[in-house]
Amino acid sequence: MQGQSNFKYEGQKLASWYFTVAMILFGAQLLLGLVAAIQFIYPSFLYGILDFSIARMIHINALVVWMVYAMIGAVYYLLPDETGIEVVGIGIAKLLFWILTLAVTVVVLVFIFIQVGAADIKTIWFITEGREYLEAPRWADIGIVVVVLGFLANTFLTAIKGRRTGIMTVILSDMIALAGLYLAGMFFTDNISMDQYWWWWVIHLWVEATWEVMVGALAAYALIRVVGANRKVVEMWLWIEVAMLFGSGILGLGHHYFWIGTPEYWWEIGALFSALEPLPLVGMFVHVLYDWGKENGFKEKAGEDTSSNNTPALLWLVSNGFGNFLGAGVWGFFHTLPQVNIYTHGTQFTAAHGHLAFFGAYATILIAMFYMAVQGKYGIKKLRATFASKMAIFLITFGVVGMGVALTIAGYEQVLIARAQLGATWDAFFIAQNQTWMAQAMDWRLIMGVVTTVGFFYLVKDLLSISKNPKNVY
Amino acid sequence: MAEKKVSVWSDNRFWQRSATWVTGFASLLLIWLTFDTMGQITMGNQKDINNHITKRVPSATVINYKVEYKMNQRRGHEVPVIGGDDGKGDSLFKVKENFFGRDNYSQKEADALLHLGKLASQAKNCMDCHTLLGNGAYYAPDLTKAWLDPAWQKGGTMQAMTGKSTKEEAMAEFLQNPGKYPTHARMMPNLGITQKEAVGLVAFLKHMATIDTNGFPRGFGKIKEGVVYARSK
Amino acid sequence: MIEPLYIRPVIAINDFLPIFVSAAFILIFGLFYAGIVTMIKMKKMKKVYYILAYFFWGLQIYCTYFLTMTIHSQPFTVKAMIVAMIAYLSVPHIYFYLITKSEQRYEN
Amino acid sequence: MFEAFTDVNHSFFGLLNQGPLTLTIFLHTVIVLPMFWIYFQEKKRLQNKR
Repeated sequence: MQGQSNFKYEGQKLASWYFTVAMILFGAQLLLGLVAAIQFIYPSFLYGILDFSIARMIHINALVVWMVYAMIGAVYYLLPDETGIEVVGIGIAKLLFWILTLAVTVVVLVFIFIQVGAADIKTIWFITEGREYLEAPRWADIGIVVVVLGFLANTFLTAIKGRRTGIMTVILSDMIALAGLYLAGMFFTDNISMDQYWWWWVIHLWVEATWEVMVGALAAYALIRVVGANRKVVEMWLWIEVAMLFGSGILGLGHHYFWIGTPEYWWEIGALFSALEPLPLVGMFVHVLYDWGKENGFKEKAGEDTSSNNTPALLWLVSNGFGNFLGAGVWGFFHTLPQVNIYTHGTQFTAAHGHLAFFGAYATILIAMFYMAVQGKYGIKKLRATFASKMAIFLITFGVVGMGVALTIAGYEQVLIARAQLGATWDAFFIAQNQTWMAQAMDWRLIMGVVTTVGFFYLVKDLLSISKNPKNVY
Repeated sequence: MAEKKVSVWSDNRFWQRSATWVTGFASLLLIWLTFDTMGQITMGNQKDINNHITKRVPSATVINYKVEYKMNQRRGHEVPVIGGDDGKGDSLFKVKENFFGRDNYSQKEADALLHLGKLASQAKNCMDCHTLLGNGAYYAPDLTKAWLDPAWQKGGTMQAMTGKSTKEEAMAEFLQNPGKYPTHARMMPNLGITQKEAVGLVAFLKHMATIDTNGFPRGFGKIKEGVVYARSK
Repeated sequence: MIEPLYIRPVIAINDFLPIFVSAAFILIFGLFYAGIVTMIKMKKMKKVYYILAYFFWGLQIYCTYFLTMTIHSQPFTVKAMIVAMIAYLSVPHIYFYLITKSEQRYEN
Repeated sequence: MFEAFTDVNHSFFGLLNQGPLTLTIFLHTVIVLPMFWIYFQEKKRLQNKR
């Protein structure tokens, strides 16, 4: 994002740096995802050079890291806006950005060029921890914790000095939880059940609790900025959402404890609490829809222009309402009950849910934040969707939903053949992989992955050029 | 004094306090549950085996024993059976079985093997192709009960392919030279696994098969003859 | 012999598709129900459509019943699920009660 | 009344798991009930405000 900057605060400029790296990592995620998708169809593709395990590892790590970058960026973006003052210690904040980015680069290079190590604790420290999503070596873990502590200190000191808002209170307490939980994933144990138990503390309590609350807070901010909703009402809803998200999400953790060696009582806790998890998502959906309609009604009455001041951001916000409900809600719910989950656990169903939920719940709202940053950077009063904005949202959404559907079909076939009929053995796995339904689902997944990537390029083009098109800027 | 009409439901403070309460209390419950679960999934030791105490995660020394996966009437699902069963599906902890030619690994030796195997499983990124306890990637087979997989038993395709006469040797051989034994177009890459690491990994796999996973995967290995090989490429 | 408290009965092969579909539709019909109520409250739809909203809620109950039966839940669980669905009937109404209250308080 | 214990280990939560839904109904109740107390406390506060 080059050109004349109109940011009122240095914190917002820093936010745009975070957003830029987030977009680059988003691109890396798609690229490595394509490699892994090709390997499902042509297993010899890059075999021995960049094996599936490595491609897939970078695919999911890039995903997590770009979202964390975009979330930190989002916090830096709304922090001065909410508190009314510049970020305290902006110099340190910028330094931390460079340290973090350097660390991420080193980790990725090690992943690509060194890949695996000997069965030695040194590998865990310097090459990879080898635990899905948490592969970053331990030195990087510690580095991340230090950087995040600096980030927290910055935001806290700023929030204390400036204006206190409900949104800021939610974000700050959420960030502490988010950072603290990361510590649960930083030790080594020989006991794989124990390992998985704590691993889920990081993964689940991030993705299904603290990240969702973050989304709630960002959506609240966006509703105030983009739609013009009343702050008091929005903040009241935010608190209700926090209660519902944490109330269901924290003990909903139980749905990961059905089969990893943990006691049977988790069946009931996991099933019933996670069955409630979609409820706040319905609430968020209704809330966004209603506020949008209501504010439009006010404008209509006053005879004002009813179009939003940032159409692309609004479109992504609305797709967040749908996507969160569909990806996290529907796709999560239909395999969450233990009676069903014993067959679906560890199949492509999970992959389908993962793709749809990460996109619907998180990617959408973070992209909306990118558009808000573009608007802020160039001081644009009204930002209208261009052809590229529309293509981006259409192709990315269509592509991800397509991948989700393809993987769901693959998962269904796997459940029937590898699990229910043949009993989950080595042979059962490959028999299921060889079926036409599986093979074609994998073809469609790749095609839809390409569609998503094309959409991504439209998104990049749009973010870089939307401000320069006088037709779309008022 | 007449009751004043107030709306608590639209009060920000009420919802803020409720959210704080719900979050805090749910977290406390989770911490309590975690302590309870920790107690139940702590790894056992040889003393438990000697005293016939069933642990959810048994001692590393289970590598000295015969391991099966059987229906347990009381539990209502399949459970790992260590050292033979007592007729009701519970472990007897009696029947031994050689593991790389020995059945007398001491606690210390077995712990060291398991430690090496677990480290290797992370250093080689197993979870980014396979699933362990159902978690991981979906590119290669689930390894939760891999030790009990028919393909690795006597007469199984995988054991026959490696030309070894026991499943632990067959598994170790495969792990060291996966490229030599293609079972599918999707081959396991050569990860530089050494002889020692391979033994550790096999111990890790055998131990993992003895973890009580509440009946997951259901009906493991209940493949009807003939169906299995008919469609493999 | 002690009867097992929790049995995970084997699900019939032909039941898997209906299970996944009905589980998905519990939420989708639930969203339709909540969505239509929202549209009516926003005055984008006429009040007549409440009939349609409650019809979707009815379908949702049916899907829940169907799902709990096909996964062989215990009779008590089935009943509790139906009670939960009846509670869901009030959810959008509670929502809009809160919205009206908060608007009265903060916007007028 | 009390169901036979089927899990590997005895525990407090296993004990609450006395048949379908008992554990989860118990947990939901203890989470939600204190909200009534918060409600009445806040009501009092609002009434005394002016």
